[in-house]
Amino acid sequence: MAVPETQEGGLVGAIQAASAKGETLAPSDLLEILYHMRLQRAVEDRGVKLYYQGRIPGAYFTGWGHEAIAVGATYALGPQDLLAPMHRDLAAYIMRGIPVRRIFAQFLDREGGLTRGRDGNIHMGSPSLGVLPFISHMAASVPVAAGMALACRQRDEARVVLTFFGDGATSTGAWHEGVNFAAVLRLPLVLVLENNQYAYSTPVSRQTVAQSFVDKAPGYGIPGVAVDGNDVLAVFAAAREAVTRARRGDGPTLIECRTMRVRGHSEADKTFYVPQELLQEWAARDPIALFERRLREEGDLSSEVDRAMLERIAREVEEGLAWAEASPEPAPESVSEGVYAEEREESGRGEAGEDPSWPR
Amino acid sequence: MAVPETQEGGLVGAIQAASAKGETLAPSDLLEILYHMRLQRAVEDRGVKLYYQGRIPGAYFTGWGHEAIAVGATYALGPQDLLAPMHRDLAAYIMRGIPVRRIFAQFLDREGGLTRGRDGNIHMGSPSLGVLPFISHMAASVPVAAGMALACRQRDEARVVLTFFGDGATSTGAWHEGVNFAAVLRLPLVLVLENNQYAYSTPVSRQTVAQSFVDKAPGYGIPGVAVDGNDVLAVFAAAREAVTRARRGDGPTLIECRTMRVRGHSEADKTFYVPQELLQEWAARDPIALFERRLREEGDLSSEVDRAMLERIAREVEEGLAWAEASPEPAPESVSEGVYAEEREESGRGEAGEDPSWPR
Amino acid sequence: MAQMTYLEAIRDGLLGEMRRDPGVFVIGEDVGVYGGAFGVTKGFLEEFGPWRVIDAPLAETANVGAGIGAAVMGMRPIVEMQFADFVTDAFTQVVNMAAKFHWRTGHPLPLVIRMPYGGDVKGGPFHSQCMEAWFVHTPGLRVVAPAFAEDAKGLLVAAIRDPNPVMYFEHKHLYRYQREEVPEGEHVTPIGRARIVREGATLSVISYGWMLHKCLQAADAVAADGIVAEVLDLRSLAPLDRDAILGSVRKTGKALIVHEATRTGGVGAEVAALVAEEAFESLDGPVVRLASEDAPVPHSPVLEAAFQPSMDEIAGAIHRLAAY
Amino acid sequence: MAQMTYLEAIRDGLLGEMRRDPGVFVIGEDVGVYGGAFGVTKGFLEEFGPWRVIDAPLAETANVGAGIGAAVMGMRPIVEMQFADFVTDAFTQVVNMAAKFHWRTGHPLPLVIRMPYGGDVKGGPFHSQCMEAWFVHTPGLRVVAPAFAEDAKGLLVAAIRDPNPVMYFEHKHLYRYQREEVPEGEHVTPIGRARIVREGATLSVISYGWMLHKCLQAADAVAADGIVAEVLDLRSLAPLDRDAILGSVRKTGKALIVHEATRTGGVGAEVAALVAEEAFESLDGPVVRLASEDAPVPHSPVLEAAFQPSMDEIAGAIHRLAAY
Ligand SMILES: Cc1ncc(C[n+]2csc(CCOP(=O)(O)OP(=O)(O)O)c2C)c(N)n1
Ligand SMILES: Cc1ncc(C[n+]2csc(CCOP(=O)(O)OP(=O)(O)O)c2C)c(N)n1
Ligand SMILES: [Mg+2]
Ligand SMILES: [Mg+2]
Repeated sequence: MAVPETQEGGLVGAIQAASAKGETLAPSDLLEILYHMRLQRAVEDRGVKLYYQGRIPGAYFTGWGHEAIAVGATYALGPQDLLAPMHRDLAAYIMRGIPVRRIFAQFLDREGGLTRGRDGNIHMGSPSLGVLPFISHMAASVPVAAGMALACRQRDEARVVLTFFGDGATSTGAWHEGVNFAAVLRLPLVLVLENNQYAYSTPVSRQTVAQSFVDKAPGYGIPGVAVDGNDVLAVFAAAREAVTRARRGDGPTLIECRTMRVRGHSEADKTFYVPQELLQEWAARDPIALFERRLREEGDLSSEVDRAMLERIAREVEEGLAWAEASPEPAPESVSEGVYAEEREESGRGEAGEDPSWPR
Repeated sequence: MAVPETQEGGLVGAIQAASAKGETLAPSDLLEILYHMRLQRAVEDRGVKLYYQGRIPGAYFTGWGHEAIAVGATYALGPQDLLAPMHRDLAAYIMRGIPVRRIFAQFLDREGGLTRGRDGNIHMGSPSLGVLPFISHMAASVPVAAGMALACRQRDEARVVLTFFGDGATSTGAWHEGVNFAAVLRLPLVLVLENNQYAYSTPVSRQTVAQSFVDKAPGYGIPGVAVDGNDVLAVFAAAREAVTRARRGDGPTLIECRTMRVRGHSEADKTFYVPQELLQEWAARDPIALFERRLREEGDLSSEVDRAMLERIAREVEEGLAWAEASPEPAPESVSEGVYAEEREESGRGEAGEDPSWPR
Repeated sequence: MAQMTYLEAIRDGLLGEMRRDPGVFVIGEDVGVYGGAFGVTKGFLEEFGPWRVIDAPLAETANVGAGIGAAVMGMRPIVEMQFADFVTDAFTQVVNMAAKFHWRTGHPLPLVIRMPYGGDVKGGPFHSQCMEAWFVHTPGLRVVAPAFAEDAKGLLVAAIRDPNPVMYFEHKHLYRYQREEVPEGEHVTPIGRARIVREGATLSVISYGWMLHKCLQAADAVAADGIVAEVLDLRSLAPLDRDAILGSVRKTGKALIVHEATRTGGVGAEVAALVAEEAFESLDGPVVRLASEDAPVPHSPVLEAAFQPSMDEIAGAIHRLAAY
Repeated sequence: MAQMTYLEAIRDGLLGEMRRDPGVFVIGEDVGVYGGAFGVTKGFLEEFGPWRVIDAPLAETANVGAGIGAAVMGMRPIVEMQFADFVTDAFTQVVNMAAKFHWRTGHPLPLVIRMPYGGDVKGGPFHSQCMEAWFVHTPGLRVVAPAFAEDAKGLLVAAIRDPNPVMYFEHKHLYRYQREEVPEGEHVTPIGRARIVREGATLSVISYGWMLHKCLQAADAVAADGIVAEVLDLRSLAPLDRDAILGSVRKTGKALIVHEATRTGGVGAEVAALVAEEAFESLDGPVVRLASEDAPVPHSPVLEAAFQPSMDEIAGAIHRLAAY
């Protein structure tokens, strides 16, 4: 399979090529994209406050600065498509139908959380909404996402699976096996790399000495493209092309989104190991601010719409959190319930619109 | 790191480039190479007979047709270098100092085998001779070989590790992790792929849809080169270059040796799934016959030398087998001995010239 | 009823389910064109095509992971390990992704992993292992290990229909060694139920898999001395059939547990612990375990004979325990 | 002697061995610049340089495999898992490559895998697991699990000097919770020896790790009722100290085994089975196990409190067994 033209031009060429295609989006799409980016930020921002108030048990992770990737890529999916996200993609969960209130309940380990308090803030999902809950083991979702794509192929459903993973995750055997499996069987899978330059304290130079992650694609016989991960329209354009290719039956695409982890690995991490200049450079390229500026410049974001959107988000965050706070702690004795599914339980087909799984 | 020139020319160019460099070998080298190729064939041939006589317990595997890879690559190593072979490389074991008699004893599950009857015919080695015994799990040796190279680097020893693996093995996570680890730390490791077009019954098209395995190299930031795996001098030349590069501190190289598995996966496999033409095409390219013809044509193999070499090999095979047959069955109660090393046991440093480990 | 080998019974169960439910499919290395390393799926590719009989890359994490993904989507995947030993390459997927899935999400995960396991096949340390205990200690997995062709079929059908991940341990030595009458057509052996294969009152011999047959032979051998051993085939290892185990031991007062897996930390430990806690008052003797040596599985037949519990050793243990 | 936390004691042992033997090195994710996720190797990079304190890619199979390779060459690698849970990504290397190495080759394999394990750290199902039983059931591995800072140091030093692969389970909750006097300088706790932490005659309470401390509290709590519980800290799980276990139970006649790992198939099963077989004649009551529920480890503190054996439950079990 040929490598698409975007690769030859290098990173800059790729970004331009991809961004150019973003222009077919309607103004309402652009606002929806902004809304989701802002919503992720607002929910996580509230989460950070809760964390510092000691109200979130365990570690707390955000996708600060990764919103363009989460939203841009997910926006390229159709209603029946499927998602296997990771820990920097909160907006993706919401865009696929998971209510904010349940996310806050998840943060607070409440019964109303997607895992009923069983798993931590980032380990959630809803198989019945087509959102695979990920596990801690990095890249373990990749072969599973391939399997979801396999099921689509087996049943001749024109559905696509999109999965996110980090730069560190590419070093794992699970990543390699999953990507290769999907490539060999030409499955409808879109592979979105969030290259945020670090895996915890480990810089990318310890994960690969390839010139770019895109160089991995030809080794799997799939196209690869690099985009500016802070440019939501560039991410969207690349993802849309990859989704189209996948749906057409032409197999997976690797999209490397280049960004920077501008906060700690988790909120407990003070990132002393990251050069200050690097942090500043990327903080100045905040994907939400960049997109807002662009929308304002092009007249797509009036101050009324802007205000209304911010108010809506603030309200949704507060309502969601209030619901979550009212959700009870899980009942202690519930811990050993549901270790096994019962005889009569039937799998869904991952159709969007079904209810999240817990509670049934 | 740049991809070497040999890749650009494609397979044919690569073969020519590599073969050209083989010419610096002395006539005695050429004879030694032929000797080892013939010895592997003779030992395995005897093994096949034993197998059909029911004297080899379990499955029996040969490297028939892979001799140019085993011998060509191993011949590029220096005396203190290290090896992590697989199941088609019998000559490599012998070239690194493992006596034929112990290999036959291994075939027969005798006390004199390298594992004292504990492991099967292909799972042998000698850590103290610098030959890693492989395990069944394909590619599990690759990260271990990287670790052996790491130790060389840590101790500033100018030693190189060479490891073999199959086309099927490249699909495993272990392979990916091991190759990438060595690349990232720039370890002195030479990666020799025996692409024999099948993994058991599975054709290469189910292991990768890359245009060639060499395309995987840039994804790891290492050079990759493809050679004709039935041309022993081509393999040698590529390996020598890779060994030199590794010893110089420039890290791993991937060498794809293209060949064909002309016998069954094991001797129990009738290979009904391989097209007859493919088998015939490659049987006509037998690496030993090819090399013999070349040597004869260039006057490097007189009929006396030829005869003497064949007699020597026949004698070594029969003596080795006789020794093995005289070796006792392992004592039943020995099975639970040595599950743990004893306090006083010290590791060697993998220096060639030490005795094989069992018996101590 | 029809005479079938253990292997034919597996194949029969698989074939029936593939025909019954279009969601059922098999995936693994060499399962298609070749029909599986042991021939279990021979002819399947021709009948069901390449999307239900998938020749997979040499990549256990991918293959199990893909099975999980398909199961999430409502398919009923059966992933074949070429040898059970290779499941260690997919360990994260099995014990972390699959096992905890329902508990975390409330969503069923109907997955079967076929595990050709066990020794006496001249396979050596990497083609003979019995690792069922790892999975018994992993909440969320079901583990079954049939000893008879009938149960090989019945438990496979039950496993396929079960909404949970099931580790299906099929013993390679029994593939052709074991042959009996097996019900044709629909046949289900419920998961979680042991079976008294031989009734007796002197002591309870508890086993599964290949060793179960050695236990039966040993029970016959000691019958001449007036020892009437009850032999219990566990069949399911997770969940264990507590009632059957405790019922038998409460009746006989003595328990001998025999398995092929290595002794320390094997399933026998769990059974012994269960008996020592819950049937303590009925016990008339120590709870005895007989298992393989704590060592890797040796390749040499001479060594393997010493490694594994033998019929004579089992008979000896029965004698000693009966005389206690 | 110096006051040290459990974490400081690990660090102290590691530092001493790194200084003593140039072959000792550490490798793992974030162990260098960051000093390890829990700070165990803080400052090591500065002192020993990047070839003895190796910041590794996110690749457990590579990292453990590399450790094995270096050990084959006579180095003394210590591979840090960031959390023990991630060892499943390196399972083949641990149980197949490392564990069987000496038995197959006669060549020692001096490897330590540091396993930060256990719960009560709000870690949830993938950052809290206790999987020691898998490795106890794998011949060729040694398994240790210190409960005290002193043994955390002493067992780590012993593990580094041992010519075999050692799974070193360090409990994350104890890192800062546990603090005592620890010998400075050279200090070795021999592998394979349990320790009676509290002498008693009423019954034997056998435990290890974090639960050992709960057992001690429970033993104190029931002392008022005239129950003198003996508390045995196993310290090593493979090999188990059979003599210490059997000696204690033969003396007291009763055994309660407590661990944090899930109940079914846990190390407690092996201890119970050992007791039920070898100390049967001394038993004055059932062999009782108390362990975590057979479920994944929950994230919510409310759930985790219900999941894990509590001090009260242990005290209750002691009362019941004492009264038996
Ligand atoms: C297999 C595995 N090993 C180690 C960890 C511990 N860990 C959690 S996140 C992380 C870094 C992940 O980096 P990356 O994949 O780049 O994602 P990022 O957090 O940077 O978005 C590590 C090492 C893990 N989760 N899984
Ligand atoms: C992890 C793993 N899975 C499955 C197997 C079973 N198996 C043994 S050899 C083999 C094929 C190996 O193919 P390849 O790597 O191409 O080497 P070749 O035998 O062709 O030389 C398979 C699938 C194995 N050994 N290891
Ligand atoms: Mg990252
Ligand atoms: Mg091959």
